[in-house]
This record gives sequence, C-alpha cells and structure tokens, in this order.
Amino acid sequence: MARIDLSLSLCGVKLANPTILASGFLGVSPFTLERVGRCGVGAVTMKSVGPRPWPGYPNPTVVANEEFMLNAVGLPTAGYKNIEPEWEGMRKLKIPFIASLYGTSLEEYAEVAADFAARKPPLIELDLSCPHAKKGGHQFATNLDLARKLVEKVKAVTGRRVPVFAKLSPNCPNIGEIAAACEAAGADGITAINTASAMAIDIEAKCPVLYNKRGGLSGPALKPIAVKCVYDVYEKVHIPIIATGGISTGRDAVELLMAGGTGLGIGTAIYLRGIDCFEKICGEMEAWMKENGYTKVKQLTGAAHE
Amino acid sequence: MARIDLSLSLCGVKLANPTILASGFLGVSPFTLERVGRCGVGAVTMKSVGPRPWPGYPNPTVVANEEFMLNAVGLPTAGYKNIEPEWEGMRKLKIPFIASLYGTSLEEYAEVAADFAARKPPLIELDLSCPHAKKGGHQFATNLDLARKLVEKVKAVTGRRVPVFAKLSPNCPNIGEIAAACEAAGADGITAINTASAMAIDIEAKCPVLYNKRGGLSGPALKPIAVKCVYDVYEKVHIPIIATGGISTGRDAVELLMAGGTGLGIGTAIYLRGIDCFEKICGEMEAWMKENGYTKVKQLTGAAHE
Amino acid sequence: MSERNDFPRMVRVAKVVWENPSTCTILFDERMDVKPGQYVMVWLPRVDEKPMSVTYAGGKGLGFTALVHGETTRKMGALKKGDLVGVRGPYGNWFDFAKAKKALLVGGGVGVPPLAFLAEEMAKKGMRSMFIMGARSKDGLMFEQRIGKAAELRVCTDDGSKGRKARTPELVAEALAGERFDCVYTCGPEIMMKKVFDECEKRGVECQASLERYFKCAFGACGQCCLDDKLVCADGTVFGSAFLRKSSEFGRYSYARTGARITLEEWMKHGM
Amino acid sequence: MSERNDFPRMVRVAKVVWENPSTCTILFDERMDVKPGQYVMVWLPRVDEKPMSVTYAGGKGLGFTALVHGETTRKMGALKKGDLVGVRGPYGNWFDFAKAKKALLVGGGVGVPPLAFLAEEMAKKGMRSMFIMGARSKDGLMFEQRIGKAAELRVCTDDGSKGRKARTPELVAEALAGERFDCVYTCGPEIMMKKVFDECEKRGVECQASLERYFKCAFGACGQCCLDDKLVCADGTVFGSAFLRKSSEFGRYSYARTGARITLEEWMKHGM
Ligand SMILES: Cc1cc2nc3c(=O)[nH]c(=O)nc-3n(C[C@H](O)[C@H](O)[C@H](O)COP(=O)(O)OP(=O)(O)OC[C@H]3O[C@@H](n4cnc5c(N)ncnc54)[C@H](O)[C@@H]3O)c2cc1C
Ligand SMILES: Cc1cc2nc3c(=O)[nH]c(=O)nc-3n(C[C@H](O)[C@H](O)[C@H](O)COP(=O)(O)OP(=O)(O)OC[C@H]3O[C@@H](n4cnc5c(N)ncnc54)[C@H](O)[C@@H]3O)c2cc1C
Ligand SMILES: Cc1cc2nc3c(=O)[nH]c(=O)nc-3n(C[C@H](O)[C@H](O)[C@H](O)COP(=O)(O)O)c2cc1C
Ligand SMILES: Cc1cc2nc3c(=O)[nH]c(=O)nc-3n(C[C@H](O)[C@H](O)[C@H](O)COP(=O)(O)O)c2cc1C
Ligand code: FES
Ligand code: FES
Repeated sequence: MARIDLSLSLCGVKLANPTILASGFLGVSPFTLERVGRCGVGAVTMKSVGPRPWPGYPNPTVVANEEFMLNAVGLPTAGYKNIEPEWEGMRKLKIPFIASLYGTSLEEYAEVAADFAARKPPLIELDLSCPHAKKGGHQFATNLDLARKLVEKVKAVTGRRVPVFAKLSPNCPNIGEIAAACEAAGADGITAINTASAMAIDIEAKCPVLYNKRGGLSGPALKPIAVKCVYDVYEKVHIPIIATGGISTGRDAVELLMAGGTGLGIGTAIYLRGIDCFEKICGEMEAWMKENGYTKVKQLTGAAHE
Repeated sequence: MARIDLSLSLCGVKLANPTILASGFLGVSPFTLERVGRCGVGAVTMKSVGPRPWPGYPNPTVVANEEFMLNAVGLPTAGYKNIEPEWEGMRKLKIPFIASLYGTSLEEYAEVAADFAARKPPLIELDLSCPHAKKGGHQFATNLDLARKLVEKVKAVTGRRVPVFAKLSPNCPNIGEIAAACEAAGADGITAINTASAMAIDIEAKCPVLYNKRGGLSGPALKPIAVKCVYDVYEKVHIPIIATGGISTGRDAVELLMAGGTGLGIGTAIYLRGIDCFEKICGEMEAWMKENGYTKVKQLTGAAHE
Repeated sequence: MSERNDFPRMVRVAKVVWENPSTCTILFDERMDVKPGQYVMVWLPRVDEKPMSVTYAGGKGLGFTALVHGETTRKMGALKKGDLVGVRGPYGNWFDFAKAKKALLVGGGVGVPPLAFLAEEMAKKGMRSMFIMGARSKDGLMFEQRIGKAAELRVCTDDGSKGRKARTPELVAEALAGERFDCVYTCGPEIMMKKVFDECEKRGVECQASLERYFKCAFGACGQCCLDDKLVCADGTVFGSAFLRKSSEFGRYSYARTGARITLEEWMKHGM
Repeated sequence: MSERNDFPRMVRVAKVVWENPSTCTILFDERMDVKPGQYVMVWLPRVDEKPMSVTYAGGKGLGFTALVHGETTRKMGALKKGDLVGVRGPYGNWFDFAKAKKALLVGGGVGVPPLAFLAEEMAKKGMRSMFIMGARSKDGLMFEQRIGKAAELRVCTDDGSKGRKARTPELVAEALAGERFDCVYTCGPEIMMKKVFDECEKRGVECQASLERYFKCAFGACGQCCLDDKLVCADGTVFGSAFLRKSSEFGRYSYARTGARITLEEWMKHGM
C-alpha cells in the first residue's frame, strides 16, 4: 500500500497537510495558535489585524447551531502597531502562519501591509471584506476595480518579499472575475471565501440576534456556496487557492480540493468537532484517498474540472 | 380569545394568508397549482415563462437533503405564445395567482410582459436572475442600472393595469439599493430572494452533481441569507415584499415577516414537509401569534426593525 | 445528521447481464429496501440522470434493466463491472398486492422488468399469477425463465416471431374472459396500458398501472411529472382504476421538458 | 433536527430578588441541567449579552445573580417578572468535588453566587464545607443564610462593617493552618484568587479557581477568552492547581476586546 502524502507547497511555503486554521478562530493569542499547531493543522492564520485599535461589536457576536454559525465580531484589533508579542509568538510556531490584515481604505491596507511585509511572515492574507469599512461592507471584494487597485497598491509596498493572498467574498455575482483581477494585479494566491452576509431574528425578542444585526454565515450551510466560488475562481486564475467555507469532514475537504483548492481554510468545524478537527479531517482524507487510489493530495486539486 | 387574522392585501390583491407558492415548484400544469390551492396556500406563482420554447438543462436538475436543495432546472419554458391552456387553468383557480416571467434581454422581458399584462393576471413577477441569460447569470438582479432599466421598460408596457414585482437575487453586495432602484423605476413590489449560486461536487464521481454544474441553493441553509436580504430591502423601499427563502415552519414564517415580508414565498418546504406545508405553516403561525398576543399578520411585517 | 438525502450516491457495477440484444440489466452489490414498482434515479456523471425501475433488490443486490436506445441508455449498456454509477431512491409507491388472490400481470417491452420483480414477490407469498408479456418481436422479450418460475407466462409478439402474433390487450381480453382475476398489474407503453385498462373496465376488474412522465426531482417538488393533479414521481408511479377512470390526461397527454402539454403520440415520437 | 443549538432562547423572568443593595438574582421557570461553576450567556435584546454564573438550577428553576454596575447589569437590575431574556448554555466545566472530603470555599464579591450553589450541592452529598466570604463592606455580602445552612460560614469585609476586617486570603491562610482541607474552591476577583492559590501552594492543598475573561462565543471557537493555551469559556472556567501553577498569564494578564494583551490591573480599571 502506497503511503499517502498530504504535504504541499503554497507559494513556496511547505505545509505538512492542506488544513489551515481560518482567520478569526482562536487567533487572539499565539499560545492558542500554538495549541492548534499541536492538533495536526498544516498552517494557521492570525485574526485579521487592522490599522488602529478597535474593539469590534458588543455581544451577541457569535451564535451557532449544527447547520451554521453567524458572527458579527466586527474585526476587533489591537492595531498593527500593538502586536509585537504576537509576532514574537508567531515566529516560534513550528508550523507556517499566515498574517491576515485589513483596512478601511486603500491607504490603510497599504500602511498595514508595509509593516507586515517588513516582518517577513511566510504569507500575507488581505481580508477584502470588512463589514465596517467606511464606504459600506465588502466594497473591496465585490468591486472589480477596487479589488484590482487594492492588490496593486499592496503589492507595490510588499514587493516580492512575501506572497500575498486576497481573501474574497461570496456576496457578489462575479467572484471568478474579481479573482482574475487580483491575479492580474499581482496577487500570489486567492482565499475563497469569507462568510456570506446573513441575519437571524429572534421572533420572541422581535429583533436581530446579533448586536450588529447583520453578520457572516459560516459552517455547513456555507459549503455549497464555497464550492461554487472556489470552482469559479479556479476556472479564472492560475495562482493557488485556499478553499474556505463549511469544511468539517474529510469528504468536505476532498470536495473543496476538487473544486480547486490547494490549501483548505477551516474555522467553524472547531465548533462542530473540537480543536482536533484538523487531525480528524486529515485522517478522514487519508482514509478516503487510500480507498480511492490517490497517493498525493495534489492529485485532488481541481479534479472536478476535468 | 381574539380570532387570528392571517389575511392581507398585496397591491390590492386579497390573500387569505401570506403563504405563496414560490415560482418553479409544481407550476408546470394548472391542475397541480389547483391542488396546491386546496392545501391552504394564500396564492400561487406560475413557473417562470420565457420568450421562446426552451427545454432547460438535462438531469440531474434537482437534488436535496434536509439542509438544502440545489437546482439547475434552467428555466425551461414552453414560451409565452404556447401557454394558452395554462392561462385558462389559472383563471379558474379559487385563489390569486402570480404570473412569473423572464427574458434574456431587456427587449425580451418587455415582449413577454406586454403579452402578460394584456391578460390581466392579478400580479406579475419578473424573475431577474436568469441563470442562462445571454450575458451571464444574474445580470439583471445584480446590476443597479440594468435592474432600473428593466423595470422601467416593463412598466412602460404594462402600465398601471397589473402590479409588477421584481424578484431579486442574493448574489450581490447591495440588494437594498437594487430594490430601491426597482421601486424608483416603478416596481409595485419586491420578491426577495431567488436562490443563491452554489454547487455540490460528488467526490467519487469527481464532478459537479448538477448537469449544469452551478445551481441555486434553497431551503433551510438559505434562510439566514434571505432574512438579511429582506431586512435590507425593507429598510430601503416602501412597496410590499414577498419574503422568500428557506421558510419551512411557522417560526420561519414569522421571522421573515418580522424581517419585512408582507407575503411569504415558499418552495423547498414542499420537499421537507409535503404539499400541505402551507396549511401546516399557517397553523403554526396562528398558534404562535395566539401565544404571543398578536391578532393580525400585518402586525408582524417589519417588526424587527423597531 | 441528515435524515433524508436525495443526492446521488456512487455505487459500483457488480455485473452487467444482457437480457436480449437491446436490453441489459445492471447489478450492484447494494442492499436497498425496495418494493416492486419502485424506481431509482440513475446518474451517469456528465451525461444524464434517468428514472429506472428496480428489477432486483434485497439479497441478490440491486438491479435495473435498461432498454438501450438513446444516448444515456447506450452508455448504460457500455457499463462494465467496477464502473461507478450514481443512484438515489428508491422512489414512488408500489404495486399493492396485499389483498389480491389471483393476479394478472401485463408487461410490454421494457415495462416487463418491474413486473418480473412483482411476480417473484407474489410467488414468495404463495400467489400463482398469470403473466402476459408482449414485445415487437422475439428480440424484445426478456426474463422468460425468471418469470416462468414465478408465474404462468403467456407471450405475444407483434410480428409473431415468438408466442402468439398479437398485442397484449388482446391476450388480456381473453384471459379476463376465461378466468376471474382480482387485479391486473400493468407496465409498458402508456397507449398499451390504456387499452389494458379499458379491458379491465369492461370486466369490472381493478387495474394498477405504472406510468411514466419526464422526471426531474423524483420527489414531488418540481412539478414536471404532472398527470392531472398528481405527481407521477411521488404520488405514483402506480395508479389504480379509481384514478385512471377519472383522469383527463392518462392515455392522452404528457408534458415536454419545456413544460408544454403534448399528446402521448407526440411524446412517443419526439420524446421530450 | 439540530442537536446543538447555541442561539439564545428567550425565557420569562419569574422573579427578581435583591441580595444586597447592588446585587440581584434573576430567576426563571426553567429546568436546566447545570453543575456548580457552569454559566449561561444572558442576552438583553438590543443591549448586550453577558456571561453569568448559575446560582440556582434544577427544581427551583434557573437563576443567576448579577452585580449591578455597568449598562447591561443595570438593565438586568431593572428586569421585572414576565420580561423576556435570552439564555444560552449552560457552558463550561464545573467544580469537581467527587473526591473531596473536606472543602474550603472562598468567594469574593460577585464570585460568591456559584460557590453558594456549590456549597448546597456539597451539603446534599453530606459534605460539610467551610465557606469564606469576603466583600468590601457589608453591603457587598450575599446569601449568608443560604450558605449558613450548607456550610460553616466565615465573613470578612475590607472595612470591617461586618465580620472580620480582613481580606479573604488572610482567612484562607488561617483556615489552612488550622485544619486539613482536601481542596479549596474559589471564585472572585482574579487578584484575590491568585493570592488564595498562593496560600494553597504554601500548604500543598489543591485549588480550583473559576476564572473570568471577556467572552464572545462561549463555546471555544473565537479565541477571545484565551489564558495561555486554554480557552476559559470552554476549557474552564474552573482550573486546578496543576494548570494554575504553570500558567504564565493567570493573575497577570487578560485580553482586551481589541485582542491586546493587558495587565489584570488595566483590565480591572478600564475593563475591556
Ligand atoms: C418511473 C420510470 C421508470 C422507468 N424505468 C425504466 C426501466 O426500467 N428501463 C428503461 O429502459 N427505461 C425506463 N424508464 C424510461 C427511461 O427513463 C427513459 O426511457 C430513458 O431515460 C431514455 O434514455 P435514453 O438515453 O435512452 O434516451 P433519451 O434520448 O434521453 O430519451 C428517450 C425518451 O425517454 C424518455 N425519457 C428521457 N429522459 C427521461 C426522464 N428523465 N424521465 C422520464 N422519461 C425520460 C422520453 O420519452 C424520451 O423521449 C422509466 C421511466 C420512468 C419515468
Ligand atoms: C464565566 C463568567 C461568569 C460570570 N458570572 C457573573 C455573575 O454571576 N454575576 C455577575 O455580576 N457577573 C458575572 N460575570 C461578570 C459579568 O459578565 C460582567 O462583569 C458583566 O457583564 C458586566 O456588565 P456590565 O454591563 O455591568 O458592565 P460593562 O460596563 O459592560 O463591563 C464591566 C466589566 O465587566 C467585564 N465584562 C463585560 N462584558 C463581559 C463579557 N462579555 N465577558 C466577560 N466579562 C465581561 C469586563 O471586565 C468589563 O470591564 C461573569 C463573567 C464570566 C466570564
Ligand atoms: C467568529 C468569526 C470570526 C472571523 N473573523 C475573520 C477575520 O478576522 N478575518 C477574516 O478574513 N475572516 C474571518 N472570518 C471568516 C473565516 O475566516 C472563514 O472565511 C469563514 O468562517 C468560512 O469558513 P468556515 O465555514 O470553515 O468557518 C471569521 C469567521 C468567524 C465565524
Ligand atoms: C427547482 C426549483 C425551480 C425554481 N424555478 C424558479 C423559477 O422558474 N423562477 C423563479 O423566479 N424562481 C425559481 N426558483 C426559486 C424559488 O422560487 C425560490 O425563490 C427559492 O427556491 C427560495 O425559496 P425556498 O427556500 O422556499 O425554496 C426555483 C427554485 C427551485 C428549487
Ligand atoms: S419529477 Fe419533480 S415533481 Fe415529479
Ligand atoms: S469566548 Fe470564544 S473562545 Fe472563549
């Protein structure tokens, strides 16, 4: 029996397996990220860091059931100038990390990105769908021109030093084209997708459950939307994709790889299956691959496009 | 104990209750619509009718599980010139019906709408998110200018004779603004939402399940997205909304009303609970209203906005 | 998590058996609880998904029998052991023989397979039924041995190449004239079934017919398979005399994939 | 359909009881299976959602006890019978007293309620524990009768307005010097708990402390409540000596809502 090889390279960064902790989960301190690292994850993503300190929204910020999670945490951040201890902790991690950042204007993205790039993290991820951006939510990830300009501006300051992934939103009719625009502007990879805009109303309370009213949908309910988006993006770009959205089993993982993922972002599965979901998912993937005659995880990427 | 009044008026059309069969379900023949009518529905929507005969896509066109339905039926239609028997059947219905139509260009929408309006159906619904439109999917419902032009053009041919609802798509970042543009262009109501773009891949088959690869997500997984869209639209328009997406229980119905619905489009619940889901949902709504001190369904519309 | 799952599930072909030059049975090593008259949706990835009546179920594995004519069934005919095929179901109601003591089964063409399954199930319950099988020529016949073991088999062909040179409704008329049957079970071209039903009506014998329409969802949601106010995929496919008698569309109309109502003749000629 | 549901569920206030001038208990006619030390997330629609330790559970209904100081707890203090409040949970682990024979409970301020619940549960099992309750002044004391019935109560206040004029760690040192306890259970300001823990370490007595951090999800996903590599909301809130001993953050650091690490003193002063 051939050994199963789950390893891969993401823009030159070696991962033991394709599972990646999605941004916003357990990423407040490097200690918890280190713990996730001990749970068999291939890489971890920091909680997105913004230009200035911002507390996010009051609670409820995160609610969930077996079908979906809904959150409006609101991108709290200490601000990029105040995260020295985190960088320190990150550098000590035994697995690669992805440094996620956001801004509320092109200038702010560039400002944070310049600081990040100088610290040479393995990878940078641009969260382009900021729910409290000045000009309204998702503006960067849902507007072709803005997405292009933003990636251009960021790449101008980061140069060739660090690969930059653009994280896109499903709340648009043309994610494939937006991804292509990001690639043309110099993005080294695409992360797809962020959460879908959603809301839950408590009918006894007669008001939205989340303090911010609107929030982002993640988890199993998001998966069919994520598969479609990743499939769209894969058709339009040649750079690697971190496929994200609703992955909670090995079968889900294989599905998102076949749609076009090279890496796999995983978040809500932590709620559904515990922090060791990464180990579990890798184990299930391996078993499935064995049964179906695959030896390398790379054989799965984009397989549904043949 | 006060009697519960579920009745309402939708642009002057009287409905015994807010449940409305969503377009595309059981709407091939007037006989089945009549049967739905006997199951306590408030109104029924015809399957969308297009300009020319079109068979839709090969199978699989509809798959489902308890969390969601995925379809790429592909808007099959006999063409508006060939549905005389259906009009006849519709007119015999004991409940109001909504005549749904689509085109692949502004001109085609106007062409079909002119024919429809001449027949004076109680209500017309424009399906603005046609997955096989010439210039790519969802173009009309996700582009502010196109949506405005389309509604203007249609209203120019339908005049004041028949109220026209514009059915919008969740696959955009700005459904509220698009709804407002439709209202400004003369739309008499908004139907929100159509399905969300999605896909499922069978990993053993190594390909998308739907023949058309991409399809539309409906059912429970769509509900949080629908609630948010209806909430957005309600904030931006003064015309009534047919809230549609993932309603399968009386509680879901109340939630979508509180988000801003006047009517309630219901489709996938037929799969989950049978054709008598309308009766069941109305019964559950009534019981909930009784328990919570409501007497008229109108009291619920938009209640979560207070 | 889910209780219902109506996504296709990929299963491996265990065996392909040619029943006659144009008809093959595809068997899977699958246990599925199916009753005679129920069908599955069979998916050939990237090709199409089609309703197929179940011919074998239970201990023997799952099987259906396809008449190879169009693109999809041609590809079904090319399946080999080990190939993957998607299956969802079983769907629909079934032939009800709880109360029947003496049954007449009438199968035409590729309507024979579900009735062969039915005859076997009846035999298991100790019922000895009569089976009338019709085809254009002897090359269209199938399961003669299998049916012969379970029922009294009478064969007819349009061209007389085997059995009586006759159509099934003629043999039905004769059978009903000769013996008392509690119920007639039929599957085959709808125009044939209409004639069989008419013979039953003449004699006052209950009839159960398994009907076909173009299917999409197979679970009663899309409405494509309508027959009057029934959904053939979920309310049927088996309908009894009470419904057939009052139906305005049985034996007359079907619905094309476009949704247009067309006559059965058009349906047979051009398909959907 | 769902097994887990972490959306708030609206329940009606059955009763509001003021324990002292600034602390009130909100009771609901709700059965919930809760162990001492567990908490619920309490949602006041359009205001905020806050973690609150459970004070009463089981037959008596569900209850929590809030110190009224900020906006949300002020609104909790204004709740009336019949008002609707959202609740999700119970969450977190609990005080483990399966093996303890003689227990010392140490509560400071609004850390007293979960320990009052614990003392009662211990008494039910026939355990007679000692309870040290501290507050700034007599107006901060609560549940004296309730605790008195279940345990040997010793009271201290910072200003000496009732009981000993002392801080709880002093009384803990005395108690541990005088008697042999299997375990010390504590809840209150973290700086107090750190001192209580230090006393336990001196004597080699096991300690279980219920910690607080800013909570968002309450189910171990968002990471806001981190304490070293633990998530206080789900791995805790109760931590034993083995962890407390090696923790680099216990008694020292917390995380502001922005995610910035801040000292406990800053946390106490500015909150999050
Ligand atoms: C409940 C039911 C059970 C059936 N059982 C069997 C069976 O056991 N064996 C068998 O050979 N055939 C069976 N059929 C018919 C079979 O599904 C079609 O004849 C077959 O799909 C044709 O496929 P094709 O590729 O050969 O031809 P195509 O060229 O694709 O179609 C030929 C004709 O088949 C019919 N057809 C095609 N697709 C469908 C569809 N999705 N739903 C219904 N009818 C369709 C139409 O009349 C069409 O004109 C059954 C049909 C139904 C509705
Ligand atoms: C597990 C746990 C159990 C608790 N049990 C109780 C209890 O039984 N009784 C009680 O009165 N208090 C309890 N608290 C503390 C309580 O949640 C906060 O003090 C309270 O929310 C403050 O609300 P406020 O409106 O009065 O003040 P605010 O002005 O909103 O906040 C005052 C301070 O309370 C803390 N706080 C506020 N929100 C949160 C939050 N979401 N998570 C954690 N801490 C927060 C911060 O230190 C903040 O500075 C508990 C906290 C935790 C973590
Ligand atoms: C509580 C929470 C916080 C999140 N915070 C961020 C964030 O800061 N930056 C970001 O790019 N994505 C954020 N996301 C989105 C996730 O990274 C991910 O794209 C999404 O949850 C879909 O994946 P999942 O279904 O595996 O959770 C957050 C999601 C959740 C649920
Ligand atoms: C099989 C199927 C066919 C549909 N056909 C149409 C259609 O022809 N026109 C239209 O406007 N919407 C169509 N829809 C969308 C529905 O009308 C509805 O907006 C959507 O299913 C969400 O509601 P639900 O969750 O209650 O099903 C279709 C949906 C499904 C599942
Ligand atoms: S095939 Fe969809 S209702 Fe019958
Ligand atoms: S509050 Fe979210 S992990 Fe603890």
